Amino acid sequence: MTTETIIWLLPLPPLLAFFLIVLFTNRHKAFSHSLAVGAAGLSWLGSMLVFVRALGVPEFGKEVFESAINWLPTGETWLKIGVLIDPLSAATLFFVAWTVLMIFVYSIGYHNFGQPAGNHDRPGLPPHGATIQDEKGHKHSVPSIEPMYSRFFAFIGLFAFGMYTLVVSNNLLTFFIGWEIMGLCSYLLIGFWYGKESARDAAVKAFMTTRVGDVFMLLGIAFLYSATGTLSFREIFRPEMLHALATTATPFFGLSAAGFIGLLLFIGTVGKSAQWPLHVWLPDAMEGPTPVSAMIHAATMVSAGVYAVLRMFPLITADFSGHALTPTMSIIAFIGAFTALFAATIAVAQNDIKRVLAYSTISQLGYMIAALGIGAYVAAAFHLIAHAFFKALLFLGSGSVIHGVEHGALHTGEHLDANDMFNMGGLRKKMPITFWTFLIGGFALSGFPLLTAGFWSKDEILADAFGHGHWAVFATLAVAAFLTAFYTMRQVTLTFLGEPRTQAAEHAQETPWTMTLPLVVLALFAVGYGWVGIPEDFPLIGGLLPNWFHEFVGGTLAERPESLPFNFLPLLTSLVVALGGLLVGWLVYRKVKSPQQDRLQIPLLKNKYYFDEAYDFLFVRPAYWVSETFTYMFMDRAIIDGILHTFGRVALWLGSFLRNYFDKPVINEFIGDGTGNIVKKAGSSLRRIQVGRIQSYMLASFIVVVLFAVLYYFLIGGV
Amino acid sequence: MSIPLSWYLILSAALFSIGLFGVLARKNAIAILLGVELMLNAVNVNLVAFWRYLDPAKMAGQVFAIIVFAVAAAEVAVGLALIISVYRRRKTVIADEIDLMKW
Amino acid sequence: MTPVQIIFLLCAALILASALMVVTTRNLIHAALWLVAALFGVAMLYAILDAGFLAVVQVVVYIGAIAILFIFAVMLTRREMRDRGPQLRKDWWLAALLSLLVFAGLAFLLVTQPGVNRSAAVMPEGLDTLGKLGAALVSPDAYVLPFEVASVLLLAALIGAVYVAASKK
Amino acid sequence: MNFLSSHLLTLILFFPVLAALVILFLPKDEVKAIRWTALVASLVPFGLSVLLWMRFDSSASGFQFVEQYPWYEAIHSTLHVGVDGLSLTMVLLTTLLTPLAILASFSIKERVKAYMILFLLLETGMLGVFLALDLLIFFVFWEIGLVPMYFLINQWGSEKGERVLWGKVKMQARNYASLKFMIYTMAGSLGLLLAIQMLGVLFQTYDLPSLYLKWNALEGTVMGLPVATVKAIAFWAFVVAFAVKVPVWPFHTWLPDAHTEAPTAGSMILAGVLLKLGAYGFLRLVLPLYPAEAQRFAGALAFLAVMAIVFGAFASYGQTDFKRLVAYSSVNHMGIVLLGIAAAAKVGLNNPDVALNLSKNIALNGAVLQMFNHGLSAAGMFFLVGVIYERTHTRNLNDFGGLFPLVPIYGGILLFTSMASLGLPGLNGFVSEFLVVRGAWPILTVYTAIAMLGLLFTGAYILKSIKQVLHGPLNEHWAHGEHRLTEINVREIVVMAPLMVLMLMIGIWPAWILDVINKAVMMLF
Repeated sequence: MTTETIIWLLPLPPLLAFFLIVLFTNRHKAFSHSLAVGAAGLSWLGSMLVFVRALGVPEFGKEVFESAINWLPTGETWLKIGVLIDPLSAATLFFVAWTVLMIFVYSIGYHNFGQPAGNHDRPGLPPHGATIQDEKGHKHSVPSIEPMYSRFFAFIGLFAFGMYTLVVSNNLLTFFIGWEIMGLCSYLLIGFWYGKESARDAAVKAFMTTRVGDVFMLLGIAFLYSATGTLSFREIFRPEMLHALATTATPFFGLSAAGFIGLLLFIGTVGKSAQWPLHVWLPDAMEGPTPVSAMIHAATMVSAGVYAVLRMFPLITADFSGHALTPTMSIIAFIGAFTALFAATIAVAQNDIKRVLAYSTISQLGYMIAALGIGAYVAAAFHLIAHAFFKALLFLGSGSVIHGVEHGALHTGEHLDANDMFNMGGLRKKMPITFWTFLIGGFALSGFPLLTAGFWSKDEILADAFGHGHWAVFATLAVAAFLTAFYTMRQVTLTFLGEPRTQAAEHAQETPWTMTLPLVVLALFAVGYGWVGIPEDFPLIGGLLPNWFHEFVGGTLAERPESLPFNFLPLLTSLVVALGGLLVGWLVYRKVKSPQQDRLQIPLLKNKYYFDEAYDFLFVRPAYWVSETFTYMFMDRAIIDGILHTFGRVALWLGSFLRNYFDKPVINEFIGDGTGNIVKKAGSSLRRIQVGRIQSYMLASFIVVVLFAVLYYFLIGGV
Repeated sequence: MSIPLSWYLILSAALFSIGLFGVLARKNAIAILLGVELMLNAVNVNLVAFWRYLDPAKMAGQVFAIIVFAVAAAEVAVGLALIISVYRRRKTVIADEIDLMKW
Repeated sequence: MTPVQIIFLLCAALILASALMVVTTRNLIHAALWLVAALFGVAMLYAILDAGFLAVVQVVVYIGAIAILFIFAVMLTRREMRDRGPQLRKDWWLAALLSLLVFAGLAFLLVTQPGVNRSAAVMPEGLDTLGKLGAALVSPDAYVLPFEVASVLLLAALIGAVYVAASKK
Repeated sequence: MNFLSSHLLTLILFFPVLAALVILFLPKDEVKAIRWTALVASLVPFGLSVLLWMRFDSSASGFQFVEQYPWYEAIHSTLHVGVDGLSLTMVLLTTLLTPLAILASFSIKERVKAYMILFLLLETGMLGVFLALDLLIFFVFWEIGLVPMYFLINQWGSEKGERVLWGKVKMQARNYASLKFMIYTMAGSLGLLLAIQMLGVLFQTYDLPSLYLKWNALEGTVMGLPVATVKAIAFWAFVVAFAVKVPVWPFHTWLPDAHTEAPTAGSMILAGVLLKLGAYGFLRLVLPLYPAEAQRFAGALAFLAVMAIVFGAFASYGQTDFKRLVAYSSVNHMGIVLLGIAAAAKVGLNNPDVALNLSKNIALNGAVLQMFNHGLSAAGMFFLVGVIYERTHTRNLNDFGGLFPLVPIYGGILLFTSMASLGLPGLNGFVSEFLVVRGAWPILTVYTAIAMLGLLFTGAYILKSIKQVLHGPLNEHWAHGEHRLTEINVREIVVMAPLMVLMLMIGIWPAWILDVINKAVMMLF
């Protein structure tokens, strides 16, 4: 098979799995997950194949795998769609394939495959556990299998399809298709346990918030398409096209066409990658099952947002000279940096193990966006992939923790929030694999020096910001990095270290291999991945391994970005913030036993700066009001229908006026009834002559005949 | 044949008038029919007389007379049947009492 | 006054007298019988007029069939008749007046017509009136259509009479 | 075969009437026979339209399969029918939806005979509008379509509900709805009739192809008025008639009422086809006959379109009645059609600017495809609302909740159709919406941008309906006993299946239909 064919086929297995599960195997759980995992495996295999073949191409980036077909007829021309693998998408494909496959495998264990069906479980709610009797007649509570097991695999299959489509697209249209399909899937999966009010609301919130970004993105696509006549990335990124776009002025805020389109597309990313101010949906998205969180936060959706900016990077930076940031880039850098810090501060005060991670995701994405905003293309891509690995690891790890605690809770019969870190503690002994992998993930997130991927990627971003003199961005990101290390250590300490604080934590159990295996695999990447991107001139170890990533992904751009000269200050900064944060975190939370002792539970942070409330007040309620009261009741019912009814009333009034004052008196009574009355009177008086006697009639008629005959004879004369 | 045509005609006019009187003045429906028969005969007399006096070679007069016979027969048959039928229902043959069509 | 004239006048007297009896006598049976007499007189007139066939038909059909029919009808409805008073309606005088008027008018018209006193046309030699009558009735050039219509009429009347007179349950 | 090919259009057009005649002579108690006769009879025009589609030569210009018969010679009107890519698409939609709607009405139990006859007559009425190449014929069929619909709403509409008109004056809801529908459309088309008469009197013909030429070449004065004034007046007469039908904001309020009260199949056809008559009128008559006026007033049209999109979405979001919600979504979706048409009007005929012409072309492609797509998805949505209404006898969204576990198949289908209606990429709605947005953006930038607000709320109301019906805490009322909700049955799945297949097909591979539309649009405008 040619590489192009394989690329075309890459997204299809998960889609097929989706249809097969929905149409045929939805009642059979084992078949369903086999189909889904098999499909993910097939796509993984294809992705690896493509990746390896891409590695084999010298000067990949000039030479790419691309193929396109006609899709939409538009006048004389066709809008083409197609697939494209260039270095950026090859690298993305790599991490997507791995994380997706791992998440699929993990889901089998997470949804308790092999366990009995629950006693009171019903679709739409998480499984509550089942009671079984062993041989001795003892009753045990054990986890029960997810009632909508097959459906879950169908949905994540579709999700994976969306992501693969997006990655292999050579054009914005199919890119957008994958983008939106993921939006749907996130909606379906966040609301997977739709029996829960919170899950339902979160699902709608996620879809609507990201859709805000999407409609802007759609406009951007429309603009781009009408400005260039094509949606294919490589055609748009031709220098003369970019130049034309950069020099075309638009009437909007004095931006060039390139800048404005870039901004519109970036707003799509703001929605999808949960950047401030559209970040509100992501923490709530934790309502979905944990594999979904991992899927959204690492493998697919939010990565897609950053990937979009990466993809459109040449366009966004079309009028970037290399020194002063363009307005669009400034906005991007500001939003990214602000989000990075802003989300990190919230994460500090969260007690839900997944919510901490959710805010950390927002924060890390802000990192990448900020990096892109200052033009650090490779660094952002590097961090994107590193983040995907360790964040998938962390989410799956947290899922494993929750699962373990829930197991314990079932055992002891406690009713507690299995997500709350204050209900945990001391799990390192109960769940060693989970602990060590989680620790690796946490260290990678914090940027633990040298060993972890997070260090190298984060360091590169900081170095870039420093090197190009973006001090504000640098400082903000450094503070954010400190907070990141701090809350990560807080999380690790509260969860795994110390002594168990509840019975459930006491009885927590390590999770099955289907869950731990993905953790281990991802942990390997969280460590080893960083080594492919060590700067050449890093002290001591620089140059031991070639800076392959920079070479490879940098090749995507027309002009390969230059490596920055090494500087100690940013390195020192990242060392200090990472280690300092970790240390402070451990020191502070070592002894904390309950939320009351936690001095960072500030209401402002705990309530996420009241953004939800503010949005509710500013947008949601007005929307209700505009919809129900203004548009429907006032405008349609009262005004428009009122006008119509007025017509009706006038007609009715006119009608009854005519009836009462013209028809009734004049036509009916005078002309109509009048004539009738005359006829009636005449009739009733004349009817007397109708005596009913035949002979009288004959007599009368003969008299008349005779009279006429006589008259005839005398008047007309003769016969 | 020295009888003038006018004799026949006057006779038939007289017969006709008598029949007419019967039709108009008799109470009994059967009697009315009798009057009608008289009138028909008056006509027939006329027809035959005209045939004989005008052009005996043309048979129109006689043919008409025969058709009048036929009509008279039909009329009597139906008329009497009606009278009997009415009589069965209303026990009367008085024409004035058969007055359902009265106002 | 020729003998034929005398015979004619006798016949006329018979006819008119009988006819008057028909319309005036109280007893309906008598009236029917007087009708027979009148019809007989008419038959004689036919004979005088050289219409022998018609004279015979008059006797057979009218007297033999129709008059008998009347008698039957009278008998069938007669029970009611006996006790009833006058057989004439109250306004019989009006009818009489009218009849007289009609007669007067007709007579007046007749006598003022020119040629009304003509005598009979000459019978052509060897004229077969009977044969010609028969031929005229069935000849397509002559009166076959009226003849057939008359037969249909008779048939219809027959059926109608049976239907109407048949007692229903 | 010869007869078939030379009379294909008249066969398609009048076969339903024939079938209605046949049904007229069936005894009225043979309900089953009547239903099946109607279904089979409505499948015949569908088969013929598929044949038509296959025989149609999309690259030839002008009208094809033209038939012309004398009709009203005294005023030079002929029964002139023909198709191009535009009408072909609509004919296919009509003949596809009618059998489905008839199949959907198998659950009708009262006066089945009259119902089916009306339905078949309705089909002829709609097809006639799409096929007519004679203005008078066009108008005749235009009005014919009203009558059966009036009775369908009035007689078979939902029995419950009252509408307060003013003060204490009330009306039964279905009477109100049918009356509003009828009077509104009739009133709207009065001007159309007058304008058509004027054209007929002026040119001594009602024949559309020749009117295109003559009317546009007209100069000087007409009836003592300058041609421009006359044309402007006639333009608005046409526009109002079609705008009521589309319906364009603010002429739209009959639509939620009519849709809500109509029987399920009636709503399907009403939304699926009847609304397209208006948009088709714009494309077939307004744009070709009044290019200059359309260009002049394109801004106003775009404004109305955007109002429809935005307020349609808002109003839809504000509903608690499931069916009314879907009904308002039609306002929203048809607004997108009108936006595409307005964009095309703004560019005008024979614009020298190549890029603008391309945008116009794309916008029109999108508009026509959106008509087709909306036919599919709106019909599907109304049907699904009907399915659940038949089982629960309520349309109030607050009465449902958590039905997904009870009716997983129904839920899946509803989800799928909703997503198509929402314009999820990969399904049909997206393709047309994208085309319209793409086409309209360079021409009517600001309007397009504002329209996005409507697109956003499209998501909101769709999600609202899903949340209220499928998700949410299970309303125990529907879970047990006699009220237990039953799963969608095979007949209903059969109704939905072709729609869903088409939605997916157009979403993934739109070229098969868009190619025909594209060529037609290029040749027409």
